[in-house]
Amino acid sequence: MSHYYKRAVKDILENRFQNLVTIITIAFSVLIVSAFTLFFYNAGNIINSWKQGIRIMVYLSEGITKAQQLDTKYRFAEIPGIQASRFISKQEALELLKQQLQRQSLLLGNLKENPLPDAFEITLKPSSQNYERLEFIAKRLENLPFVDEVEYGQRWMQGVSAVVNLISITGYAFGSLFLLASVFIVANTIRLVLFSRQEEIRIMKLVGATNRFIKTPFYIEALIQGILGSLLGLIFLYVVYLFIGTYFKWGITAKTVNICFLPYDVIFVIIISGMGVGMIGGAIALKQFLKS
Amino acid sequence: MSHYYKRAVKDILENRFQNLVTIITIAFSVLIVSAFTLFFYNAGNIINSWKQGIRIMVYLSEGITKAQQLDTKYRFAEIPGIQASRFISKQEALELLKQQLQRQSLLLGNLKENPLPDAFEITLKPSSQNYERLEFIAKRLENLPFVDEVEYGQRWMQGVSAVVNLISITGYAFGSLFLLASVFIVANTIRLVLFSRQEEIRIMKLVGATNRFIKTPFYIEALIQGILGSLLGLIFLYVVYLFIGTYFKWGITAKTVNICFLPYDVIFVIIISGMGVGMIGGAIALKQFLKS
Amino acid sequence: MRIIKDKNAIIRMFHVHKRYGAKQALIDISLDVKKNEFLFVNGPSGAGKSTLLRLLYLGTSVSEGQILVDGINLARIPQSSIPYLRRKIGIIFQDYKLIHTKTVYENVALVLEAMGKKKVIIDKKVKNVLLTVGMKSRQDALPPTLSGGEQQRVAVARAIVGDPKIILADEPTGSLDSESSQAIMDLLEKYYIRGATIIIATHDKSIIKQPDAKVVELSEGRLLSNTKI
Amino acid sequence: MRIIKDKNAIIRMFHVHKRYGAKQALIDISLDVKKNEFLFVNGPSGAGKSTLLRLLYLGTSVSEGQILVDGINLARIPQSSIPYLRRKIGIIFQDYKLIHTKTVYENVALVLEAMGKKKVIIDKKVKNVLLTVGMKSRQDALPPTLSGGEQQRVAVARAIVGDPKIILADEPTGSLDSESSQAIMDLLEKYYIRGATIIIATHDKSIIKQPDAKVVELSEGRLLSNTKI
Ligand SMILES: Nc1ncnc2c1ncn2[C@@H]1O[C@H](COP(=O)(O)OP(=O)(O)OP(=O)(O)O)[C@@H](O)[C@H]1O
Ligand SMILES: Nc1ncnc2c1ncn2[C@@H]1O[C@H](COP(=O)(O)OP(=O)(O)OP(=O)(O)O)[C@@H](O)[C@H]1O
Ligand SMILES: [Mg+2]
Ligand SMILES: [Mg+2]
Repeated sequence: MSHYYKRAVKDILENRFQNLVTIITIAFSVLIVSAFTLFFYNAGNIINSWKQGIRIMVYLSEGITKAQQLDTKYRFAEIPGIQASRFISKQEALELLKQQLQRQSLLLGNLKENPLPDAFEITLKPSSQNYERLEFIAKRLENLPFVDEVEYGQRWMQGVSAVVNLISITGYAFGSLFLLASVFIVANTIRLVLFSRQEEIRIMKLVGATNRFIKTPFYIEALIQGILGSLLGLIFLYVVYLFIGTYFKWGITAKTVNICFLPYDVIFVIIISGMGVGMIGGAIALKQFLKS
Repeated sequence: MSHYYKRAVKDILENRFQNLVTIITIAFSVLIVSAFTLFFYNAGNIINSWKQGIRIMVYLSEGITKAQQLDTKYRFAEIPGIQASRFISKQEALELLKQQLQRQSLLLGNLKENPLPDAFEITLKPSSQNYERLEFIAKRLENLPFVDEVEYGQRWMQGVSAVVNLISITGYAFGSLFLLASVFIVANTIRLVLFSRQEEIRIMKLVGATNRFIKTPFYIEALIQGILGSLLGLIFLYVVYLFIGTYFKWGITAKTVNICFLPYDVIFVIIISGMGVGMIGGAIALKQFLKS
Repeated sequence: MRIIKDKNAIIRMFHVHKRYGAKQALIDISLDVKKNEFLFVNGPSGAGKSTLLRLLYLGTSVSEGQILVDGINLARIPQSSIPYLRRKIGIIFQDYKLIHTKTVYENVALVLEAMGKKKVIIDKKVKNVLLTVGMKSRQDALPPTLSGGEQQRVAVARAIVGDPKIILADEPTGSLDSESSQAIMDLLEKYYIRGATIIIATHDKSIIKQPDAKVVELSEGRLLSNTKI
Repeated sequence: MRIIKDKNAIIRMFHVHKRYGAKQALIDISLDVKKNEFLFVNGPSGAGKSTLLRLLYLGTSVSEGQILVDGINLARIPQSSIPYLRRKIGIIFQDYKLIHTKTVYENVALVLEAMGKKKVIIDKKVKNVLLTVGMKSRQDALPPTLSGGEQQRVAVARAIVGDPKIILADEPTGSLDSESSQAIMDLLEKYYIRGATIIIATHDKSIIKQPDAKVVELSEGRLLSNTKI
């Protein structure tokens, strides 16, 4: 085995130009796919933080007791999809409203009594954060005793839902496309390199080399190329990430959007995939050339 | 010239495998870059439609005359960056507020008189839709006579500004990356193909062929490959676009987000670039091989 | 057709035909080669000499007929056993077939590496055989930097380094002056004396000097004669 | 060093040395080849015959010394003029150097296409020359499907199709039986009679039959003799 390994390393050094092209092609392919992954990973995070904002207001009937209020809160547990509930008293609600109205809050200046009801603010589990579930949950909430009215930001929800759908469909579609493209490009680059080494392979067969003897070093080569290429691509991406990160922080200081690099497990998968694609590309080409 | 063209076509047919690899590599590269362009083209459109929402409210002093109000409107023209202004009377404003408050509008039920001021809603030119300009314009508006107060959605603006910045910086960074990667991949694929045809080139030189005689068919080949590859890539993208489009429309029926395909001039530029990249990649490789 | 087993024949060809498309390269060839025979296949350009050798190492397959090599029916041999067949056969190709990107040493060593021999043994054998063909001093050169005759000598070295039972030589002296030529023929004779079976395809009758050699004549794909000189 | 012009010499070599790295392939060669001369460069394997020819078509450049070909100093020729020099020279390479992916016809036609000749003229000339070397019937074959001798005949056809002033032939009959061999030599003689200058590198003295041929002997890079047979 160490003999095969030595032959592979020697081969890489002897065919430096072709190996370099292969490694850099893998690097760029990994770069494209992982850049895309990074983008959608962060976009996904941002979208999730928006989704957390999906909430239902449950307005309680006027003049209910503390016990009835608690009773209602317990009943929420029976409805699947609800993550948490928070009680908002009528006083709190008025304060919030005044804040929201900003300038127009002077309208509320001459109120004698607070006409707002007590309410619960309900947040949903991630799996229920879509329009259909939302409507269903709202219906069930409406039927609870002591509940006067249920409100949820219909139009806003539809808008966000649309954007989220668009982004995730586009993400999956383009992601698969880019992956497909990269796999194809890498596999074909390797085929092209092997194509130019057909004669060598043919001669080796003629002097009594088994397929295994011929293939193994190529596989080891593909493995090394895959690792080096993937690492190079990821390093390149990290540099770009740092650049965007600093530029971004420098430009504005919003805490609302937090970008971060790919987690370790994703990086690991990318490197393994790089290796896999190289080996599969090599395997297809070798099979083809070893036949003739 | 027609002779060169014939040789190029013959060459393509003779080296079908390598040409196919090149064309498909170009197609995938074009696909990656143009998919990205398409994504950001549409994202850009959506962001623009958000930005159109950037507006400044100018509240007028109480009890001004119609003439003073018109005078104010004329003065807006002196401030660069303002696109349009719309007068909103106090009655209109109250109606709007009631709509916005939805459920809480019962708070306004017992108002004896409308305490809201008359106002102008001002929209900005695209070039002025950033936070710095906004603040500057607001300052100038505040100093106009008959203007009581100026309001603009500060926090909201900062949020959008952040997202817009992030998306456009990421877009430019990844766009250039993908472009770079594609150019490199295509150029190297062509170099790899020419590498395997070095011997042929060398023999042609030995029997008295000029560099021009050797190069021209390769250039024509690269041109044809570039066109075919780009078209293939764009067609592939269009299919994906249609797929996303229908899936998207089927899933929800929001009119807020309108996606559309790349405009003709961009398509034209992409095809020209595909050709260009092929030719440049070929030129570099040929120069290298013709020297030795 | 029954194949008669012959303990003494290492190669048996029965009514072999070979067509390349419409071209009839070999027509109804029947030929036995005894163990430890020295056989010349003679004939003009395009007669089918290389094709005949090619059939023996499965460089191509017959269109009709049967071939036995060392008791193995070539029509029945599984794909995976072909390398083991080829290790019994040392081949000097007419166009040398050296790997251009590997040195002379590596080209020759490849045969033994493929057999899985140990590094020290490989090193000893390769250096020894390169010395025999007079190419020891150029062992680190790449084939394209060698003269035609030098390449041919490397091809000879590669064919004999594995101590094959059978040596197939396709114009082994075509690019060599008479002196180097004689040296190569002497070398092949040495392996013959050691017990190998040698088949040489050549258009050049002047290299046929072995008194006990058998000569067959090919002409336009047909076997003409079967004579001793 | 002054170069003496000689109206009759088409090739002049003055104290030419050629080194490949440490290897001295040619040592102090001075040689004049007259217009319309028939010259054999003879010598054993590795003597430097191919190297000598290679210098004449700028396949490689001298390490020392000067060469004039048809009045052109090869050291001064601009890169862009090399193709025009090569069109004056027909070369039969020792390893044929046929393009494997082009047919026999295309390989030969290439020379004329590069010269910018018309299609009808090319067609006539190519078919004619393929007929002369006996390869007309294989004109659509790819070189790897040809026998060694057939490839060599295609190489000869390509060398003469452009009616060159000078023909350089490196072992032009190495893969050919004596009959085909003689045919090729006769062909070269025909061009000689028409006025071409012929230089043949060979290790095989038996092909030297021309009564008025000049023979020079190379040995380990040195010019030994300068004799007529
Ligand atoms: N792969 C092939 N496809 C088509 N025809 C072929 C192929 N290989 C050989 N031939 C033809 O078969 C005939 C015999 O070829 P072969 O190489 O056996 O001749 P040969 O006797 O070795 O000749 P030479 O002395 O010139 O090498 C030739 O006419 C050749 O063109
Ligand atoms: N490119 C090269 N690099 C290094 N050495 C070379 C190169 N080309 C030729 N040589 C060496 O120079 C010497 C002369 O080579 P050349 O090809 O001229 O010999 P030759 O006379 O043609 O021999 P043959 O009859 O075998 O073809 C040989 O020893 C050869 O190994
Ligand atoms: Mg042959
Ligand atoms: Mg030579």
